[in-house]
Amino acid sequence: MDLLNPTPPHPDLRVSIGPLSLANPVMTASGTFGYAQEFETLMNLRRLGAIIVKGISLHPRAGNPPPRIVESACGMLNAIGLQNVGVQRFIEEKLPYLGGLGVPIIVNILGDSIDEYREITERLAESSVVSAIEVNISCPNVKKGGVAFGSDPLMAAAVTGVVKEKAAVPVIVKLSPNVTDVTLIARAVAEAGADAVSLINTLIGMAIDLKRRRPALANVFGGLSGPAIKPVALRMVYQVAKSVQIPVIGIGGIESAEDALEFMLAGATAVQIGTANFVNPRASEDVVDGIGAYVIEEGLTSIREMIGALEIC
Amino acid sequence: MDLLNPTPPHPDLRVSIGPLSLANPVMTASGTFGYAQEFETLMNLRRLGAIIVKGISLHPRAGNPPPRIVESACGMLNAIGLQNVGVQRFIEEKLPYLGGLGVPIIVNILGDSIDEYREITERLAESSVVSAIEVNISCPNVKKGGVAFGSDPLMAAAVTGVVKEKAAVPVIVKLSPNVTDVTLIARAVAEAGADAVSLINTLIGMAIDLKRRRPALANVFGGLSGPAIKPVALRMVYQVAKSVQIPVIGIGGIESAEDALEFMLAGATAVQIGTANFVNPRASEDVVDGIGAYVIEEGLTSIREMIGALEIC
Amino acid sequence: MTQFQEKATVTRRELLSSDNVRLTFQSAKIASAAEPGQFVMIRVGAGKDPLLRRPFSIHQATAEGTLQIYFKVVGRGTAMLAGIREGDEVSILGPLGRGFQLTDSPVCLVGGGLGIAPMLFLATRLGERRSGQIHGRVLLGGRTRMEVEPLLGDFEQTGFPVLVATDDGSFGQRGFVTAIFSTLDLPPDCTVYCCGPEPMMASMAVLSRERHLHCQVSVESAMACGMGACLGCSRTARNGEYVHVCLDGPVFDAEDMAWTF
Amino acid sequence: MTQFQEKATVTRRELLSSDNVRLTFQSAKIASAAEPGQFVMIRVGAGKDPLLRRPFSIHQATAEGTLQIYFKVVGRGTAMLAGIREGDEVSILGPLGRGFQLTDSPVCLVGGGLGIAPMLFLATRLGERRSGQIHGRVLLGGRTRMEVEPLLGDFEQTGFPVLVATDDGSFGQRGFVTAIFSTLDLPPDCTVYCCGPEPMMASMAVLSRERHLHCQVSVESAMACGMGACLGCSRTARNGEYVHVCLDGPVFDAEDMAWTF
Ligand SMILES: Cc1cc2nc3c(=O)[nH]c(=O)nc-3n(C[C@H](O)[C@H](O)[C@H](O)COP(=O)(O)OP(=O)(O)OC[C@H]3O[C@@H](n4cnc5c(N)ncnc54)[C@H](O)[C@@H]3O)c2cc1C
Ligand SMILES: Cc1cc2nc3c(=O)[nH]c(=O)nc-3n(C[C@H](O)[C@H](O)[C@H](O)COP(=O)(O)OP(=O)(O)OC[C@H]3O[C@@H](n4cnc5c(N)ncnc54)[C@H](O)[C@@H]3O)c2cc1C
Ligand SMILES: Cc1cc2nc3c(=O)[nH]c(=O)nc-3n(C[C@H](O)[C@H](O)[C@H](O)COP(=O)(O)O)c2cc1C
Ligand SMILES: Cc1cc2nc3c(=O)[nH]c(=O)nc-3n(C[C@H](O)[C@H](O)[C@H](O)COP(=O)(O)O)c2cc1C
Ligand code: FES
Ligand code: FES
Repeated sequence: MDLLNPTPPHPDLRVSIGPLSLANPVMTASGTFGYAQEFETLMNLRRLGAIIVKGISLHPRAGNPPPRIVESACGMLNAIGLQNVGVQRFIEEKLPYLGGLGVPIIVNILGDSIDEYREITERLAESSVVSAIEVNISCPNVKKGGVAFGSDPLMAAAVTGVVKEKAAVPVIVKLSPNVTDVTLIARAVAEAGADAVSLINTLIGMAIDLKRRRPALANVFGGLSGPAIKPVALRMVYQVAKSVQIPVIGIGGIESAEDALEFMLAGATAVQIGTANFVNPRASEDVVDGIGAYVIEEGLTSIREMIGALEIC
Repeated sequence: MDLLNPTPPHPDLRVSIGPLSLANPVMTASGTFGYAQEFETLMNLRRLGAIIVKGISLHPRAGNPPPRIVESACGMLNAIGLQNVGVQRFIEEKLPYLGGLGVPIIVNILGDSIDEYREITERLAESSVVSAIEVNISCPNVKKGGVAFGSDPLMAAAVTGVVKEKAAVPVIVKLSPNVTDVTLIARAVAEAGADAVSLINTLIGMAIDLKRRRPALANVFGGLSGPAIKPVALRMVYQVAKSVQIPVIGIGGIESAEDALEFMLAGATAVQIGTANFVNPRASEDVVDGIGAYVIEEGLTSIREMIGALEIC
Repeated sequence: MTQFQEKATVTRRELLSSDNVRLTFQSAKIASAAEPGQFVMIRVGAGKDPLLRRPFSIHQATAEGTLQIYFKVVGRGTAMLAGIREGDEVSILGPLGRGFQLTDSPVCLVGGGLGIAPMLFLATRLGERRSGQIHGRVLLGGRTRMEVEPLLGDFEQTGFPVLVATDDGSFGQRGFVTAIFSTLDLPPDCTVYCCGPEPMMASMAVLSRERHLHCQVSVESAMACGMGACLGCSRTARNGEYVHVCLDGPVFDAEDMAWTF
Repeated sequence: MTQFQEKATVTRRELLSSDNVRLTFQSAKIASAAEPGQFVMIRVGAGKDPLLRRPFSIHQATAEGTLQIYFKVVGRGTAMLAGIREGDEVSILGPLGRGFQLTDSPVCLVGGGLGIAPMLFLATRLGERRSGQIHGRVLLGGRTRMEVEPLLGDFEQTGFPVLVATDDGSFGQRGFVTAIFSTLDLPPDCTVYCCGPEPMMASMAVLSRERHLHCQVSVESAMACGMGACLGCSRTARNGEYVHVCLDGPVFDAEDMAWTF
């Protein structure tokens, strides 16, 4: 080794989500990163721990009528209505590009019925590019499916069961925060075989256009995301990490390495960057840089030392 | 009438919370306005629709250890732990001053058991200064009582029943947002005889001090308030106003007349100003001014025209 | 299509009227990649509130790296941006979206209110293609003199004759710019470019169709990302499907959009 | 006790070191009502984030309405405040809290780091009471020269002799200001006034008790309202009960507080 020009220290940022090994704990949250290609000229996609794509359903969905988004204090509401190209076109048009990135690709799926979840999982099982499936049981935007699966432990377990049965890869279940006790749902899906849980999805909210005396969103309700929800997300991640044995992935208002590290202290093994991608398209890479620098500055042997390292007096 | 100097128009801002008539729909939220006297040199207390005082328990409470508050994005977390002087000292030391203001005084109460709620209501029934009771079944800060009463429809109804039985004045039940379906609780307390519901109390959240690797609050969890939670509050007020016949009082992130008017469009008969009192101690009076100006500018015959006037296409 | 997130320095701040501001940035990468009709997303403050970037049409851009936006103060974000000082830095994302299709045939550019913004860059590029031989006109409309006059000189420099209408008649012809358009004698191969308030664009779509003229409009919608990632900026197309303003637009064929009157 | 919410104009902005800023406001009502040891709550921005006001000790105040604060940039709020320009307006709430009890007996003022802030106003008032006959001293401590030197002249004007210690010895004696205090010969009726980092105040509490001197300290805590409305600013007293810094303090008898070492 050249002592005058030592190679820069390589922080050990590796984490495991069940059987899935990641180079670092930073993922992009579903629905906030398109199909990744949108960001290719703005950041280095290969630096990511994993990429989670926009939620995919069995059939294409047109989504909700506009307006679909509105800003709120330190946050935004969205009612995209799960617009997506459907699993078939996703596999044909999007997966080949994603497969070439050399980064684990996690496919977020949603369905209106248990059968749909099963069928979409079967279709994805044929692809070798998919590293894991994230099951959205929590999206508040469509009337059928979403809300019901995510707020009832039995239904949540049922969905988990069928996806797990058909999936060739690890299954992450994404939890809704719009429940009285999120640990009940987390325990139910863990018992049903989930390899990990991710949380939180958006809080159900609403905005009003005073001038027009109408809801600001055509859908009336929308999902609240961004820094505004971070305290709720952090609380739920902490509660769930204490209640289940499987890895927890923290989501909600994460903008910086500091935010990400707080979620890891609370018990998250990995994190997802959502709304921050809109504000700073390089946000996820910045978080990777930041936690690497932290590991070096603090002299940690690995980022894994941070997971659940919160001290309670 | 002097045509050259017409008296300025007096907007009709009166609203009724069940049997209680208010000069205007603006109240101060419990725990954010002390016992009102703190604000006397900073605003005109007599302009308020009603004053709601810090939550009172049967016995004095010391509250939680510090730190009790921490800021978050567009909001704050508090874990005051319901520190209060207890009903006896409240009646002796605080009520006389409040009684002299000529503004309806609403006492926010809390208890660890049904018996405590009953007893404190009996004590307050002796006072002629109390215009209404607001029952806090939702405070997330103490282990006993709070959470359980507010998240279970049967318990919520039971508390409402005993308070209603003993109260000499209208009873408002204050709902927690930390539930899967807030309309279930609202309907339960309405059936149990509540004269009105108010919502939302704080969302349960958490913050972490990365440097110390500890929770930022000694209590670990705290209640999230401020502009950050407004979309959630607005959504729940809209849902509850559609589900019950009794008046709904909107709370959550209200800082301006525009915010207040949005809650009224969503179905609120009145509103409460909370965290905004800390940022601008005159906030509640500013809201009274602002909605008065709005009624005049829009040529409304009364502010009551706004209640639930949201148009859904 | 390469996009950049650039820290750009404000080199000039012009208050063109009480509400309307023009900012000039040094933004080498974005300016040199920009095409007329494209837009940028700008962070208006350093904090978390307002959270989202704000979209602005590219008002002017040069290969040397000068980028301009021209905007009206309508809310918190634009107020913060208007308060910026020369020498300050802002984060700009761009160039974004699909711009105007340029043509060598005759053209008619119609800008109303703040819809004037993208027309200057467009007129400049179209003028350059035509050097000397100008077949076209620029129509500018505003509520009042101050919404148009400060920009007149810049438009005249592009070589196109400029016609003006104001609602209050304080400058140019009294009335809507669409009225001028209706009286113009335009060749059948004339391309119409339009940006302005919704009702104006809706009228221009109808007027152009009646005259069998190809009309391109630059439309708006609420946006979060500006780059196709959120799917928030949808608008309803004529066939009932949703298009995304940041990706499929902001410039569309007027024929392809659904208009409400 | 009357308090005011006042729109105050920044009349002077002094960068006393790379991190430390002194702002002078014209704030007629608050300045003329202020007492040494009291504080103000300042809105650092116009938006919703950061949401809460920030507390600052009153560094100096005059009957003519001049109000000063002296602060260190430690986070977002103080960074925003440091970026303010002369002529800008901010909303100030004050004067708040219970200040120092003034005395005519001998005094010893001890300020460490940003704890120097309230000592200037205190020294000024104590100096005025004593006109000519000074029985007292001011001790100032900082990490390095730039934390103390820029304020030295102002303290000397109060008439008190000033002794200085810096951690790195770049100005005055090397070491902690508490070391100077230990070596001083103080009369038994001397009142000690202290403000600084927690460990320093804890030491001063012990050192004062050992010498049977009455010590008043100005402490901090997280605050939302600054006026007794939120009950958020609690601290644990020696007897285990909670006191509220904004209402019962920020100045307390050192004896009454619980100190952690
Ligand atoms: C592709 C595109 C290009 C644009 N180009 C320009 C331009 O060149 N010059 C210019 O002045 N403006 C332009 N706009 C509009 C500009 O983005 C908005 O005026 C700005 O985002 C408002 O921000 P704000 O924080 O000041 O207002 P807010 O506080 O967010 O809102 C204030 C008011 O403005 C309305 N508003 C908010 N966003 C928009 C929007 N996107 N379109 C219309 N109304 C809106 C709101 O409904 C509200 O009534 C463009 C918009 C788009 C989508
Ligand atoms: C009564 C009182 C008087 C004060 N007087 C002065 C003064 O004269 N000069 C001065 O420079 N500062 C003073 N402070 C401290 C000052 O209020 C904080 O430095 C300021 O609020 C930090 O705001 P921020 O947004 O920059 O930091 P934040 O971004 O809120 O926090 C940044 C860092 O500062 C710490 N911090 C935040 N608030 C406080 C606080 N209240 N006390 C200590 N650390 C804090 C945080 O833990 C964090 O590590 C006083 C505090 C109180 C309670
Ligand atoms: C515009 C938008 C679209 C989203 N679409 C999806 C989706 O398709 N599937 C899903 O599970 N979550 C979706 N989410 C939720 C995010 O993945 C994330 O859980 C949430 O936004 C909270 O994280 P944040 O605060 O970092 O944005 C969406 C969020 C936004 C803002
Ligand atoms: C510091 C603080 C103390 C509070 N104390 C009480 C209380 O004693 N009883 C109660 O019912 N709600 C209490 N609340 C909740 C508020 O009354 C209100 O419901 C909540 O803060 C949401 O409104 P806001 O966003 O306008 O603050 C408290 C809130 C804060 C911030
Ligand atoms: S603004 Fe996000 S997809 Fe268009
Ligand atoms: S800061 Fe609110 S009571 Fe002290």
